[in-house]
Amino acid sequence: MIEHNKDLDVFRADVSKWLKENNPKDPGFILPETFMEVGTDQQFEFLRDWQRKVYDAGYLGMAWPTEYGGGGMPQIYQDVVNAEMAKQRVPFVPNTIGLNWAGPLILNMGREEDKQRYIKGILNADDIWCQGFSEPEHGSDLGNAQCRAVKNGDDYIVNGSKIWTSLGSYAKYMILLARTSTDGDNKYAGLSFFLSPMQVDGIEPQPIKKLTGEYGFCQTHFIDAHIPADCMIGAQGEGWQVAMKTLMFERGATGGQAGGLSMMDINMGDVLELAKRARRNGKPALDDPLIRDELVQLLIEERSNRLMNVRAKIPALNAERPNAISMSGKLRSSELKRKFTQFALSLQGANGARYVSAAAVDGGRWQRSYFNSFSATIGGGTSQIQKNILGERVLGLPKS
Amino acid sequence: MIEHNKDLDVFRADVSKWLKENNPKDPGFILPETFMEVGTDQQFEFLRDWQRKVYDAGYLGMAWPTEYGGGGMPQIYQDVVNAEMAKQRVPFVPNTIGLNWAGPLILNMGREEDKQRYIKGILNADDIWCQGFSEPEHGSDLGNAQCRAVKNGDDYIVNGSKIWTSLGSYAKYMILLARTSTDGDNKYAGLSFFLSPMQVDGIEPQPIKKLTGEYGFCQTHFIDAHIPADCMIGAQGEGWQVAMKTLMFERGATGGQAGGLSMMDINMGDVLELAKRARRNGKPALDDPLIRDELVQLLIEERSNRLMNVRAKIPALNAERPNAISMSGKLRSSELKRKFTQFALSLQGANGARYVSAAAVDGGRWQRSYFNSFSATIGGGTSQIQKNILGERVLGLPKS
Amino acid sequence: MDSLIEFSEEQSMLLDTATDFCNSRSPLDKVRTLISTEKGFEIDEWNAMVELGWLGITIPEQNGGLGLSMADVVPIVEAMGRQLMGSPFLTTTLASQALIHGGTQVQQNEWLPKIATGTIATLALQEEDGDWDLHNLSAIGSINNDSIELTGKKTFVLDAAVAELLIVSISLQGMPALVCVPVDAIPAKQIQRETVIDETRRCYEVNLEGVSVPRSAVMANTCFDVIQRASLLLLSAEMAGGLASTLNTIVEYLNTRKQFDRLIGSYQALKHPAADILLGLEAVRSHVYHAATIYDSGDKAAIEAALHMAKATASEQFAFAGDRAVQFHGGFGFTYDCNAQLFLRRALWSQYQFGDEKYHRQALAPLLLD
Amino acid sequence: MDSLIEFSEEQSMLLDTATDFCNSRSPLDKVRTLISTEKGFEIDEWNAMVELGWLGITIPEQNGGLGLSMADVVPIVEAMGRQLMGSPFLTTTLASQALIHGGTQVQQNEWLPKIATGTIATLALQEEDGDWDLHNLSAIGSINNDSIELTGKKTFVLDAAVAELLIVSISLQGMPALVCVPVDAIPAKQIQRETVIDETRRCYEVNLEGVSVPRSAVMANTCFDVIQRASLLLLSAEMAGGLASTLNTIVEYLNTRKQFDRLIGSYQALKHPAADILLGLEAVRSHVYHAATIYDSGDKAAIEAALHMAKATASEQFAFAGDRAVQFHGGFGFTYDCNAQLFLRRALWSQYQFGDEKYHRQALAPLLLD
Repeated sequence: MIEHNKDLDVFRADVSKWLKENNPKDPGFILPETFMEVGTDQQFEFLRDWQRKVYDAGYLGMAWPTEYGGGGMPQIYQDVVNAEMAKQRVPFVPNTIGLNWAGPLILNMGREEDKQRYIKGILNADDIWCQGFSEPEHGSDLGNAQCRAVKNGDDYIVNGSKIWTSLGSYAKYMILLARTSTDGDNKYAGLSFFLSPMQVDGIEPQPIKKLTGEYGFCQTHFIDAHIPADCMIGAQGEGWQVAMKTLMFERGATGGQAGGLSMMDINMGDVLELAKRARRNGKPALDDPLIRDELVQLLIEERSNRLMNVRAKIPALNAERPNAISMSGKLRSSELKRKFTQFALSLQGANGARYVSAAAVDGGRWQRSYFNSFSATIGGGTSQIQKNILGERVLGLPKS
Repeated sequence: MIEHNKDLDVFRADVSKWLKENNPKDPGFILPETFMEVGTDQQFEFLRDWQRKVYDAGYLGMAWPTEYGGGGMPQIYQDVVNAEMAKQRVPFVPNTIGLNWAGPLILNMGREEDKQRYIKGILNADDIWCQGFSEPEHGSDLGNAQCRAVKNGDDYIVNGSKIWTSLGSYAKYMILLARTSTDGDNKYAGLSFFLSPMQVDGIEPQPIKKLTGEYGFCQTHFIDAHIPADCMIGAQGEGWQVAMKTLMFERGATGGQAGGLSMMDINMGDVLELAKRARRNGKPALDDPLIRDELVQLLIEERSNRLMNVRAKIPALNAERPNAISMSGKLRSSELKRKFTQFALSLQGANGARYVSAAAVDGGRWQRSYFNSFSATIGGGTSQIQKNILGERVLGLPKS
Repeated sequence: MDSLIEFSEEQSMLLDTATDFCNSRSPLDKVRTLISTEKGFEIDEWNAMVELGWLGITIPEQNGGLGLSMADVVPIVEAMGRQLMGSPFLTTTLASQALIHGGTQVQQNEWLPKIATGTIATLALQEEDGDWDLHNLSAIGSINNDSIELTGKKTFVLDAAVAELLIVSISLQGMPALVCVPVDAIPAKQIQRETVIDETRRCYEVNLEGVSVPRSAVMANTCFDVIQRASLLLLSAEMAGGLASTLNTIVEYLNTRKQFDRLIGSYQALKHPAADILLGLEAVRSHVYHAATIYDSGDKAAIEAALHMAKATASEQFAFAGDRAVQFHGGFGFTYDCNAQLFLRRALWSQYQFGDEKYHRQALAPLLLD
Repeated sequence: MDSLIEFSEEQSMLLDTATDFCNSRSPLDKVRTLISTEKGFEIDEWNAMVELGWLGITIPEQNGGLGLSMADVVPIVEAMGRQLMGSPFLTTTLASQALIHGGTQVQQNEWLPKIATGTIATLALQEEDGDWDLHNLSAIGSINNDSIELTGKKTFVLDAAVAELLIVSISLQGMPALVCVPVDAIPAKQIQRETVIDETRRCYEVNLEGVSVPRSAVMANTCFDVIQRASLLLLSAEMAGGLASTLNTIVEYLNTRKQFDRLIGSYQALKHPAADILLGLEAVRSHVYHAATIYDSGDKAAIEAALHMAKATASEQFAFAGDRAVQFHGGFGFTYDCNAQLFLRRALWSQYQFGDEKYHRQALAPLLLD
């Protein structure tokens, strides 16, 4: 073990050095916080180029098989890279759906030809992926997807609409959950899962303006779009199971993600740093006893989340409800972020009312972050639904 | 108007003087806060005697008709008495169900003989009343009452059980909601309402120990109890409507109550006064900036409640949702009381952990008050149900 | 004993008129259209308000106004808040309050009749550090013979681009002072639009460099107290209106949108917070109309307390409602198309003008506790 | 990099053993029976714990103990907390910590072997004004030749009536000091039971008037810091256990009780707060086992912060859960028969011992912010 650790330390130093030397300079425009907020071509190209550079250096997909473009190394190396990227706060790698959702899924249950076809393009950002789960009318109720895929010769003909397709305008592929049957009394059994091409007649991603005033999402319309039948992954009618497996990968519960940083981190450390220099009512914000207490409360909450995630890995300390911590991760982190970004405005006195501009504190980053925080408290099952899930699946309470 | 006000001022001075001279001395034992907490004979007799004295002085039921024992005066005189009693913090008058629920109901829809029979005894505390609405298995779901009353000659034979019958051991009468029919698909239509005697074979009030450690409630068992059929008020099957009317009287929305003080008032003024003399962590509690801010928040909330109740009387300022304020009264006041009594413990440092005893701050009144505060957040429809009611009946949202 | 809340026939009529006016003149579609315009309001609406006499409500009759009280402005501002109207009405009314209570006879005679007939005026009080205490000033006036040379910057100056008069706070010989600055005295390029979170508002940074006013521009009375009180009253009233519409927006969606085959309003996770918002609204409106009722009573301590409570409650409840409005609209709430963001943005803007809830609670502590 | 939380095989076995022990020895029926007894615990249980070696866990081997760490006591106390056991185990363990870190060689050799074999010892630190700062003392020791005469009163002395040794804090020549007082030195009538909110606890007021101890009773080290740390660790662990059972009690009722023909657990108004309590529990346990992990690391700042966080979180969450437990049991919750009150009372007792959440947050502020 010591020998191994020593290697890792050397490796960590190498990574650290490479990142320091290659971390791209401030592009002169405001960067998005996650792949869901890529609103301009400029932003997209900057981030795509960065991902390519990271991959070319060998720091992405390190634990994925070499035959498809991965590094074939133990996961621990990728973990080191991820940690160093977070530590140095380099930009994130934008092909998130490919790296964390589609890639692990294809490696896990795709055919050999799928792996050959898709994996490398995911890693080097040649092929951007997007996600087609949610629909405009059914928000959190994924199982009720109505987007219709009807078998027609060697194709499926797709009609309907998907929403929240981040990078939709840039994507070459979509992981698509569509309804191939309306029979049976189980709505889940009628769903199938596709690795769908996006550059097909009848698939039209239409950018949506977010509450921040920026773009970043699409609504994707399907109008008699022909998708080759062999794009289906899993059997017809097994789409729900495949989607659930995909979400397991997304949540990182089972490993398998390609790695890399997937978002610009904002945490309580940043809020504290802001509190130390911001002025509230003309005085240092940190002088105010109520501000101090709110900061302490938020720091405790952040610490709680971190310690929970550590404890989750110790089975003897999770005997009673083994899934409580992992199943609450999104709820806890997203609600905390909403709270602390909202709180950050109150450190700024009257300037809390500014928005993205040079005159605003930190260029208005906090106001924008607060608005963007709703993407996580709403997307992937709202916080309200997360609490249902905890109540029902973890505590065993009856359905609402 | 000025003439009238002058009379009132003279009257107020008289009342004030009388109360000062007749306010009973500290009995040397801890008094209950409301009629729901009368746990000992000593407490009961002390309060009953006090009510009798108030009535004999002409200060109770002042707006009720003289022919039944009331004062026959305008309501404003009783209002003055109530306000003075509250101001001087005299003990409360304990026959609450009689004075505020049964009495107004009988005067409103009772037969002449009912009025002759019951009203005076309510006022002079000769006849204590209790309430039989809730049942052990159906808490807030009054309409689902299962206590059965079956017609048998000139009687109804009652079987079942009622809970939360305060003063049950002292009561001569009960207002009883019982099921006279199980037919029909509307559970409400099977209910009838009785002015039931309590000293009848087969009616057995059994005292219940409260979370405070004291007594004050009963569970009342009915085992083949014969109640004269002419005790029914309203027609058979109209019990739900009568009960709803009774609850309107209880809430004071329509007036008609006999008056007098119905509880020992504890308010934010008392908490503030406590904060001024209590020591938290060895220092004056009021020196602590977090304590100060919590106090301010609670004082604002108390003020909000008061101002809402004032505004509720101005139709032009309640055009959109005329019932919002009145229908939320119990929720607002009971939750505030729970909050501020709980907070009061935190003013006492380590002594917050004491309980009713000489060594405790204010004899442990605050700890007991906090525990007792749940009677109002639970009784008469839990706070959770109150929010349903606001959501559904005031905001027009669909049923849960 | 007078009632804690009184509401006159006059106020009631003003509330009805203003509600009708704002509903018809400022539907949310139009609010959205105006967001993309430079001025942020339409001159027709402004003229209609002038026509209705609203600009002159608190202006004395001898200056061409109606000589009524601030309590009569409250229902109008509440109605405007409901429709998120981005009108210079608020700031012009506050400027006229400053003139009435702080202006010299000459200043009053010059400006008040103009305002009553539609001249826009505004206040330039805030500075870059976002200090809510109006006494802390870095903008300075230097006396130079008969004129005063100004330096420094003012921020969050509402509607400065269309105002004819700016009432500017400066430090003059070490003391705070207010000066009347006609917009002509400021080079146009020194009035720069600011990006604020509420897109229905127009705020400007005003650079005072090189601006010179005659000594007679100094106001007779540096009436920060009056301005503060008036601002808290009207801002809180406007927030009460915004909060009411936020609740309506939520309720409408909860009664329309289905998830898992049920109207989402049937879920207590949404219904109960909606009830909480309702109670917040009822509280805020009560504080606002109480503050309006006692506003001219002369009982300073009671007025201060009432206004701090009104703004504290309004800030907390409106920001909460705006936040929940976005959340409860789910995915749609995350879009610019959803009106929830309009309310959230307005809530945040209002929360951070003239002190947020923590600030006002801290101001209340000595009044209530000591 | 060591993990923030480690949990050894040994701890895991202790947790299992203690859980079994407490479940079988301390069902809630029995807890209720013991409430009405004078001592509040059964000697059989105590002897069984001694038998298991629990009293000697942290006592050095040369004094007849196991020489293990406080981290090994944590799982035991957590298990006891789950069953609301009212045992002198907590206070005796804290007293032995005081002896280990503050006692003279003689005191250690005298008392530690006894404690390891079942002698009950306790701490007398608190005074009438409820001050959580242990340094502020009004109990005084006056030196009189070779003895020290004590005056003053100590409060909240756990299990004083059954303890053989009291470790008492006094002011001695103007400095805080700890003295070992055998119970024989105190007249029985000067040990009076106090009425505390948690009826499973036995607290006593100890009047020191006329009590005299030899100078050798003074401990070598006034180790308030050790006592404070140990108390926060074990109290928080016990609270984690109590909180876990509170949640279980709530969940069981929500899965049993029907209202309006539905199990009440199907209502989000109850389900969501239950989920909140679950998350509170997971947080508290995480803080507790983190604090246990680093307890002996020597990193003082980290240990202090971890303990303040553990107690702050435990106080807030347990009090919230206890309050909600009563509320969610509806009418039944209002009765003494319902177990919700047992948990609420325990929660409140624990919240106000050694500082509540506000106190610990205030202690954290300089550690985290400055």
